[in-house]
Amino acid sequence: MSRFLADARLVAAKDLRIEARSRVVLNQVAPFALLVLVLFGFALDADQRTLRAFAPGLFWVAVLLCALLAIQRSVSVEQADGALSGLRLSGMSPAALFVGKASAVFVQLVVLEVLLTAGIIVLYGSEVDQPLLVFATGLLAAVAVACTGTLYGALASGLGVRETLLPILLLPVLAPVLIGATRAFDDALGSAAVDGWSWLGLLAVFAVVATAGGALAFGALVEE
Amino acid sequence: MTHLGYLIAGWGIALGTLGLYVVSIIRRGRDLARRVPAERSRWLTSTDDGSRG
Amino acid sequence: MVELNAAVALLGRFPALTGVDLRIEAGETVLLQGPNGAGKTTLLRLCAGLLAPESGTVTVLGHDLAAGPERRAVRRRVALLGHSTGLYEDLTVAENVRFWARAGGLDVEPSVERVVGALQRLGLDDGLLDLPVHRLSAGQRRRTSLAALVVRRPELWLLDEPHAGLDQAGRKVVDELIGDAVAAGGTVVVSSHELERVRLLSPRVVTLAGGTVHRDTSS
Amino acid sequence: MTETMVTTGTTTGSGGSRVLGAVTLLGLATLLLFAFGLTEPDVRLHPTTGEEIGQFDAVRLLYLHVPLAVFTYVAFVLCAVASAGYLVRRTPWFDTMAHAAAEVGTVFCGLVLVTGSIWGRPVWNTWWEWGDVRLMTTLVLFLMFAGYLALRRATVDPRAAALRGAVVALVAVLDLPLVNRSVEWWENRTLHQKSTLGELKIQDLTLFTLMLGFLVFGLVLAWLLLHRFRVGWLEREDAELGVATAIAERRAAIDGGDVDAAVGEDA
Repeated sequence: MSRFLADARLVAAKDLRIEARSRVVLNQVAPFALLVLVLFGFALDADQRTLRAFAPGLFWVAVLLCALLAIQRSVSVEQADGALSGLRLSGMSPAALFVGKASAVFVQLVVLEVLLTAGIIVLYGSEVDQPLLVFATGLLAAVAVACTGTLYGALASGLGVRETLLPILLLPVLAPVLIGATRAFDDALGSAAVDGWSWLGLLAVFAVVATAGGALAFGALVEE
Repeated sequence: MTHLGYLIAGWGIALGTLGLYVVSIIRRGRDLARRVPAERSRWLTSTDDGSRG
Repeated sequence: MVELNAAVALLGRFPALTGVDLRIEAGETVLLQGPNGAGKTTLLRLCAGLLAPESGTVTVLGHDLAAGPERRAVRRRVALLGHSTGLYEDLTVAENVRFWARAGGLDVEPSVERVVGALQRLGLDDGLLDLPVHRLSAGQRRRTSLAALVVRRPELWLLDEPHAGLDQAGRKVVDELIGDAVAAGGTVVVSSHELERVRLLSPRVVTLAGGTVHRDTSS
Repeated sequence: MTETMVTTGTTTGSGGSRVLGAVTLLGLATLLLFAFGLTEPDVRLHPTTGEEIGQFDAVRLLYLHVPLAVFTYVAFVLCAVASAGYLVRRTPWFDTMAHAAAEVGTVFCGLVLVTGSIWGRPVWNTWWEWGDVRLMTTLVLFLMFAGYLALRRATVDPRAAALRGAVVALVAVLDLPLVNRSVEWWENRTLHQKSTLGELKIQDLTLFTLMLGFLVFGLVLAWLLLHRFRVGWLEREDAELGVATAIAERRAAIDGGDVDAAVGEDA
């Protein structure tokens, strides 16, 4: 077990260190996230009231788009120069590898979510009524997206059409996360009268299944 | 009969698509069956248990 | 140590190995040669447990590689130096060597001395330690990859053209490294196009062609 | 028996499958007769105003739509079961079955969406009803299996395709209850079934026609699965033969002189 955690930490720390050096997510994906918020503003041709009403949905669509880029980056780090062969050759437990990769994506997603939250507050004039609900939703959804994305990144890895295949594979699977997180934010930001906390249950189930199932399935995929 | 256009469109599209799909499957099967010797088509022999490979 | 019987391996649908029979004893050094596309790289990857044999049997270090868990077990015990260097561009030389040592099963973080020692073994001075890999030349990268393997002390070495891209001094370092590995009781399989150099290392030369063993001489 | 032997080796048909095909076609003709000729349109009187209400002749689309929808789910569950079987046993039979079920299921699923939309226009007065649980679930399912087929097509290595496909199919089916639940909570204004089938004046003949629809489309599914499975099996055999040929060709093409020249050795 300690071996497992040590391996997972090793991989996560490695990915985060690479990000700290290359700043791909920070310098490219984060500005893209803000750009998406601005584009929604243009497209809806809206005053702040409309934007505020739609803010939860726009927020989570922006998160999913950024997550796609972060996952592509996480896969391409391993594809460059045969590192994936190296990781397979290391004999490291695939589940530890999965947890490590997913954790690194998770950390990056949380940073992006913080940035986007600031974005909707400033640009759309949203107000956070329930900070705790926003916090819990953000964490659970990030776990769900990071785990599913890491698994699907591995599924599409090594294919010439990875960039185009990943969205069509991943986004439909994440539909419940989008709906659940949007509804929870509707409550937390006060844009619709729903019970946001009950949606957290759905997100939690998704996150648990994605973590356990991902760790199991990742093993089978890396073995191939 | 009311809604005749909808009825024709619905049944027509469904049966038409299925028909085309059936034709494509039969065609693919013919092409392949010509290339693969009959003794490797397992549904033609009753003794093969299909666990080959 | 390594035993292949009529081993066939596919890349996609292409039969890269068309039936290989080969037996390598523990402590032996074997040189692989053959024209481009003969299957040398695939043979090394197969022995490393990265590929499943399509048919035939492959036994490495007592593991029958037909089964997935066995392939995984064998991967920990071998070192494969491939064409691609397997280094992270944005990490430094020291970070790469440490990461691969830990990933390869070393329980503790290798000491700085051990990393420096491995790099010095390969003729890299410690001024390079904190340089990111993308600043290195091709030859320096290859030496770094080798250093990452050296730190792990594997039982079976599979070296795919280790001399390629190195200067004369570098090639000599590789030869010495192979000598050391053999002296330490390791088994080494090296593929190379450098016939003269290869002959000096071991009497056993296996020539591959068309995905099979064309000639196996121990002269 | 002798008849089938004459034609073997040239089609995916067999004696049994031809009988199945003939029965299916006969059933389809009977279904059309009942759906369009013998059953009545759905007309009821409004309890208070006495107006004529109901689906009128649009109800005849349900004899097609409902069985297709049910067998879409049957096909996808079959695909998931076969995929799980593949992950456990790793035999080509399971993989071929999973691939066949996914492809047939995706065709069915697409038709469910199209026929549903065509039926919804006159009855619900909209092509697309966002709040409907089954509609949305079916759409997400369709997209997931479209991705499954795209992934399989993009993967060259058959073993990798089988493994990755199996994972995607299992994830899709496991995800389904979550999709369903989330859409259901999302908008609690489902129009489906209770407001349609439940209200229908289910006469004996209507019910019989619907059951006939289930039987006929069950046969259609069986025929398609059978033949698509055989196509998949032949594809695999063909690929194996191709590999065997390629191995023989490679080995035959080895030229000692060329090899020596390439490695720089004197013969």
